[in-house]
Amino acid sequence: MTALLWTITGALFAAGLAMVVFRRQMLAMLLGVEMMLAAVNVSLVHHARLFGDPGALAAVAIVIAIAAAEAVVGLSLILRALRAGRGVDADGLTELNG
Amino acid sequence: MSLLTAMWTFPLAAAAFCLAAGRFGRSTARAAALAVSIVYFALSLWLLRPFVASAGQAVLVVSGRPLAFGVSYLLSADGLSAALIALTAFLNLLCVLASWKLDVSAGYWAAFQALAAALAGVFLARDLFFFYVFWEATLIPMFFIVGIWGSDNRRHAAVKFFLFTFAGSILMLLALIAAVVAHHGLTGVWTWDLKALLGTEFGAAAPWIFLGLVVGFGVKIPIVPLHTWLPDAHTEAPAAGSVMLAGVMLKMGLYGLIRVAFPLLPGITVAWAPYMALVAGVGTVYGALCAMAQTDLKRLIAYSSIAHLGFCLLGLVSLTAVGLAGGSLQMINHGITTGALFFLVGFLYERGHKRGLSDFGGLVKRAPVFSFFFGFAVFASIGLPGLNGFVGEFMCLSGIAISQAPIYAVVGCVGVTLAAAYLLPAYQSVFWAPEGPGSVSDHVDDLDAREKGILWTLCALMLWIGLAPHAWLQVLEPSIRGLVK
Amino acid sequence: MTAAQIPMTAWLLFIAPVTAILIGFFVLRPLKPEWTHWPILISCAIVTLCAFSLTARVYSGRGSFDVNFWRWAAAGDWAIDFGLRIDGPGTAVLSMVALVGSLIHVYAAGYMEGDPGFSRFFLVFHLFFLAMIGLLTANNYVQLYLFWEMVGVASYLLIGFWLHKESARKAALKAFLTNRVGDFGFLLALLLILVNFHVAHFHLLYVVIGSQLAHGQIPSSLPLIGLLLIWAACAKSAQFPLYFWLPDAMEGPTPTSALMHAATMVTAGVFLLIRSWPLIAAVPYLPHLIAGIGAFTAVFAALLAATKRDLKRILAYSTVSHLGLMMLALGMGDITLAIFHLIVHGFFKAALFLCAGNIGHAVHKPTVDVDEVGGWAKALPATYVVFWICALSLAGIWPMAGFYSKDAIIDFAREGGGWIAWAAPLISFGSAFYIFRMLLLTFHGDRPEQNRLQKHPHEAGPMMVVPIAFLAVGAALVGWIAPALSRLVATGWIGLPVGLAGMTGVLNLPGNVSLPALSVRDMFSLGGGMAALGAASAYYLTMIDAGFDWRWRKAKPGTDAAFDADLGWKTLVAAFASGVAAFARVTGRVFDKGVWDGLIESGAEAFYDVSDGLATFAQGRLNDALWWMAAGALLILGMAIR
Amino acid sequence: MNLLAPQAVLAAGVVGALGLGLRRRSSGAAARVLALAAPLIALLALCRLLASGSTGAPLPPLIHLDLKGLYWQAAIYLGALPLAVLSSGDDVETALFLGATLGMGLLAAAATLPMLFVGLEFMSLPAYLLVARAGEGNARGRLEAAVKYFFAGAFAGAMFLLGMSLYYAATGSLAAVAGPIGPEAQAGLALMGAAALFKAGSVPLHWWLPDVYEASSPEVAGFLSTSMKAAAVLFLMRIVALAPQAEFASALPALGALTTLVGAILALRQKRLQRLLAYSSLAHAGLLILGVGAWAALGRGPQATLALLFYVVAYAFMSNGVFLFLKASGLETREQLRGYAARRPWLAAAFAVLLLSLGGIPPTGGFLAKFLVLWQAVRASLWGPALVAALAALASLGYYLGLVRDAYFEEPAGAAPAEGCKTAALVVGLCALGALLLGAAPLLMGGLGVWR
Repeated sequence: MTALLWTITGALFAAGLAMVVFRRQMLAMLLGVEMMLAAVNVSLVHHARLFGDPGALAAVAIVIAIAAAEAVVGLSLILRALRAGRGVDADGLTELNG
Repeated sequence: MSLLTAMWTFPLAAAAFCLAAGRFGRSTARAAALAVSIVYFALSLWLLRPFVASAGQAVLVVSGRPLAFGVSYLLSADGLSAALIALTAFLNLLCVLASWKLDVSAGYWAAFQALAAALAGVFLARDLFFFYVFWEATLIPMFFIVGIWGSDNRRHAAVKFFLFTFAGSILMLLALIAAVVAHHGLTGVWTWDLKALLGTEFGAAAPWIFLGLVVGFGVKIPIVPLHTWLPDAHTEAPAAGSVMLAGVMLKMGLYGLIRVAFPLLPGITVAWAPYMALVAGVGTVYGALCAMAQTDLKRLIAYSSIAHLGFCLLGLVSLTAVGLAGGSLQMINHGITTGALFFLVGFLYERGHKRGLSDFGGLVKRAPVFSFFFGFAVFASIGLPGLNGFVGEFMCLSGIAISQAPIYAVVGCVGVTLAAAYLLPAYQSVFWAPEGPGSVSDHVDDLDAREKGILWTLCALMLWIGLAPHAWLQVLEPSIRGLVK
Repeated sequence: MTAAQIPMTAWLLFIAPVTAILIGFFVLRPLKPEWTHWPILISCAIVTLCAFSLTARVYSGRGSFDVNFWRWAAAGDWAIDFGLRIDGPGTAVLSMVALVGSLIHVYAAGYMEGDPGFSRFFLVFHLFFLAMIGLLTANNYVQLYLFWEMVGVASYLLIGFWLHKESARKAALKAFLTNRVGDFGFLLALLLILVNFHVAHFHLLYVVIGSQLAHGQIPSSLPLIGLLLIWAACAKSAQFPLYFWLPDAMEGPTPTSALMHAATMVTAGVFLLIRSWPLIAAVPYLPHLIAGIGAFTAVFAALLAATKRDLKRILAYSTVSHLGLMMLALGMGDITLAIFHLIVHGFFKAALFLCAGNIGHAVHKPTVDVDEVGGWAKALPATYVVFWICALSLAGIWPMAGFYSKDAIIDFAREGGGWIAWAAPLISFGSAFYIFRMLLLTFHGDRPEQNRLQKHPHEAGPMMVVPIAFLAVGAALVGWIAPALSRLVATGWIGLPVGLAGMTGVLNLPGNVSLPALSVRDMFSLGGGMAALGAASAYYLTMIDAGFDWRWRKAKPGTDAAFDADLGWKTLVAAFASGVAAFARVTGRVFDKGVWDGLIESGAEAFYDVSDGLATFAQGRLNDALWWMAAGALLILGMAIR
Repeated sequence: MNLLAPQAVLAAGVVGALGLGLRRRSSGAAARVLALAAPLIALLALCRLLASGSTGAPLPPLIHLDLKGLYWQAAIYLGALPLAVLSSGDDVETALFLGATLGMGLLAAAATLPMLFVGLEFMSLPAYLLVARAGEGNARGRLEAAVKYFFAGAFAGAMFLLGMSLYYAATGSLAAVAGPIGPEAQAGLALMGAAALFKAGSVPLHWWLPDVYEASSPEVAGFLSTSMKAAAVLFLMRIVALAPQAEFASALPALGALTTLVGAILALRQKRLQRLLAYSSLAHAGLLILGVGAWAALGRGPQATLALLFYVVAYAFMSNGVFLFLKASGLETREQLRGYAARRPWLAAAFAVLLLSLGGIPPTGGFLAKFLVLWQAVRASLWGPALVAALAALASLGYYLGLVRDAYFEEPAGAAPAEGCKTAALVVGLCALGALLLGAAPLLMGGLGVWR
């Protein structure tokens, strides 16, 4: 059971990671981030049950909340970028370099 | 506040005083600088007095307050320290006088006072942390002196000087830390007190510590092949800057060897002395050969410093009483002689705004007094017996001749022989030979009373040390007695 | 004997010149430069009187001493004390130096009159005088070295006195640097002496070495020390292979040539060897080496002197040749004879130089070629007479002084056997030849080939005639002091009261040094005969076959050039010097500035290049950044779970 | 006094600032007062706490305040003061600033991993927005920087969480454990450490750093490079301290040395001053990471802790000072800096002092900081990293001295730049003074009692 759940966690996390790293559409990247955060919750919940530890469940709740906050911040930044006419392509943001 | 503390705090306060005086105009700052350097010189003589009176036996100690990190504020003076501080204060005073006609801001005067403060700190500190702090602090004023008030290529030279010497001193810092850590490992006590660290068995780390120290000090001396910052810095610095640089700052390296490296690691010192003698011997010949190839008068004198400091090092690494005493005396001698030469080149540059050997000619007619002093200093620098240079060189060579590596005495003698081969042709070409095309000799007037005064004092010292070095040696010799193997 | 017992006359030897120089430099030079010579001439008189007084005391057997009075430098168990040594050899040479020197000072006052550098000349000239006195009274090697260098500097300044002339500047430099090369040997010898014997005092050294010899050991360092001292002497006394600076040194004013480069300074090398004699004599073959060098140089320089045309140059080569004779005498172990010739030579050579000066003065030229003069006997009668006396003396014709000293050496060499025995008559023949060639070409005859100066020569004033007359008297008569000199030299060496560190009392020189008494010689000898033959040859080739000198030069330009280059030796030396300079240029410019400093600076540049290289990674792409982060995290992960 | 008083003050400040936003019209004065007052009061409260010497867990098991946490807070609030002084008066920005500071305070006080995560995000999320919002001009650049910062930060957060879950799965604990731990837990520690290293700006997790520091307004860059960096270092130390033997800590010296070298080298060729200072900040981050490595290797002793603490305190002065110099002078490129000493000697002098301090030249605080860290590195026998750090210090002097050279040795070129902010100039002066005094202060104060 633990192995299966770790596989799910790993797969989800890896998929999120791949999205963040390889996609250039910023919304997709944001999605990837959220997936990574969510993936961790799978493992956390499982082990919280395994250890009978309510503290870890609280942690899960916190993670969910913070993931939401992160989404808000991310979306607002992406929106601003869009509004500023810079599109949603991450490769459009290369003014700062060197 | 004790005299020793005053020796470095006074010039520091003096620097601030000069800056403050600068608000009332440049000449006020200048007058302030003169006043404080006179007072400082008097102070330094006061410091020197007991050592002269008791033939160097006295030791003044400020037994310091322990501070954090095993560091304690610990100052002490012996004959060598006091003599070097007196040299610093003396050249500082002459530098102020020599720069009298420069139209410079208060910062210039303040920088020299600050430099004197840091140098005094180096010569007094007996706590390795403070030693290092003062050591590095000397770089800052000199960096500005070269960079702001130097000649055409000053910016590059200033940065090169700073980086090059910093590269050496950071290795020295690592070595010092290693020594302190090793001492802690053996005793469980953190201390930077040099005296407490003496006698520590460093074991396998010893060669590395010594190497770090020697490289750190060696860059400053400078030993060949770590010397290439020197020609640039000396050439580009303003006259007074070159004087302080050559006159005192180069001595820091040798002083560090005597004060820190040799006593801390006596075993390695003995084992490595022949190799250091090799380096020193090569330096005397190499510096001379390089000087022969120069066409810029100031650069030539800069290279001559490399050769002369090679003699000092030869004396020190002989680890004999005569060599160490001679090396110490030669430190003072070189300060006086090369100081005089740099002052003279500075006066020449002030007048003609050139330094090339071929830019002048026939000055002996236009400026006989100038020519006299230059010749005097040149002969002192060559090591003419009866003047100061010979005493030091001869004692250094005597020392190395009775050391483990007497062969380098032969190399040193070659260096002595070559000294004439670069200075005299240069002297002839500037002062004797007729003016060539494009000569600026027309702009060169003879020395005025102020400049004459500066050089009379220096030349009188050259003669004094040359004829009666014994009194000077008596002040210096007790300081190095403990190093004799 | 203590320092307090040193007689006032000995102190005055130093006090008088120092005072004169100080007054001259600080008072007269700024205020009244044309008076600079007055205090100096007074000082000369005082020094001469004191020198003679001291000599008389030493001769009487009471006045010699060797006392330390000044601790110069010390550290640990190393110490150098300065002192005074008044003994036979010292005072013998000192009297000559003082007398000849004073006369030349007087001469110079006339010769240099009106020169813009008059005051400078006299100050340096007298500084030399002071240094020479110091050299002769030094009681240890360090002190001797000090004054040895000081005479070198004075010589440098005076050779280059006419600074505007390039040849003068070059000659000055050449002289100084060559002597420096010699000093390399002196300095090393000094160090070796200190290392091996821990003393630099002559007398203590004699004692130390003497006691070692008494036990049948020769200290192993002694041969090397001796060789190095000989090397130093070769530079100062212009012996082969370091003689070449001396002929060029004639660029200086004539009084300089007379005093320093003929009569006194160049004899310092001989004097050094005299002082070191107990060291050198202890090593077999070293005396032979000295004799060999001396004999070779004497013949070689005599040959070259016969081919030169410049009057002062001829005399310079003649000086080299005669210094070779002194070395020869010394090498054969006869100190007294060497000193004797040194003194005699001082008189006649100084006079000859001053005669050359008078000839030049007559036409207002510093130097004159034999090409340019001829038949001037009438115009310069006094000079002519003096020249004759001195030429006879130089050639060694009875009853001139030169006969006694020179012939003694020649005879002594004959007795010694070997190739030196064959060289000796050649020297006699050669020196008579060149000096009479010079005399005859200058004062006699009228040759069509001569490129005569279109001027009317005139005799100089009394300031320049009286001194040379005195010198000529000396050149004629000092030969008769020989027996007295023998006693003087011996007196000073044996039974010497000393006051040195660790040693007081009366000491005798350790054995092994022979001081044979000089005897009055016969008037007929091989040397005299050869000299007469040389003079006759010179007469034939200048007076009977008058154009010979010019003809062979034209006919054999190659040979002429070879002689001009001293048979190739000068070329070799020049090549060596330019080789050193080229090496220095390569070291200083190409290697130090270009290669080594360039390497270091390019090390700093390398940081900037790396900076550019790294910057190309930072393109600002977000996905790249995230990729690197993922990779970095993996890297750290990998490090943690190795 | 309650151990959480500083955090409480800051929280009140956040609420107050948000409340100000409810008003129709805002003059900005109230926000300014709030921005200044909250950190200042927090700092004063902290000082009282430190003076009383009390430590403990006011909110177990989530919050535990040890001396380290308290002292670090001091460094953090100190680093935040310049931004507080220079607050724009915008209530949202004020709230963001105070929120970020509160997040750091929480991070310093966290005793469990979820709490640590809360602190981390609480300081990060406002910071993203602060970068995007605060300051004038170059809105495009700031936005770009904020987006990059956000994605990188979110990514790091995810890594932290993955590590946390791994650690939790292996040990069953969300806080420090006493016994030895297995490889899974080590992997978890490594991932959490990577997140902390990201915050601190270690190579190769540093890519966001130069962009963010360059584009944000100078005072925000100063805040990020000081307070945020101090918090990140503490964060890293907390993670190392989770287990008796954290394997990944052995990589820290190498990473730190690499970071300081890369930062120093990259700064050499920068033409824009703020980007140059950004890379310089990277170089200093490297030394801090090296210091943490030494701290870990030395068994987390108090002396190494002191070295790190002193470093972050000294750096709070130096880095804020140089960034604010840009605001005070209005300079943007090195070209404009030429001959600046002649234009405003006092400001240039302060700048020079700060640069020399950053370069580690005695007698400045920067020297003492570098010295102490190097000392610890040598003590831990980290010779390789120490030598690399020395090399990097040499390279970094290349541009610190280069800046001094530009300001002092070159002739002024072109028109004088626009007059900058006066308040900022004052702060720069105070920072320079602080950097200078810190050269001696720890010695005179007996090493804060930790290390006599």
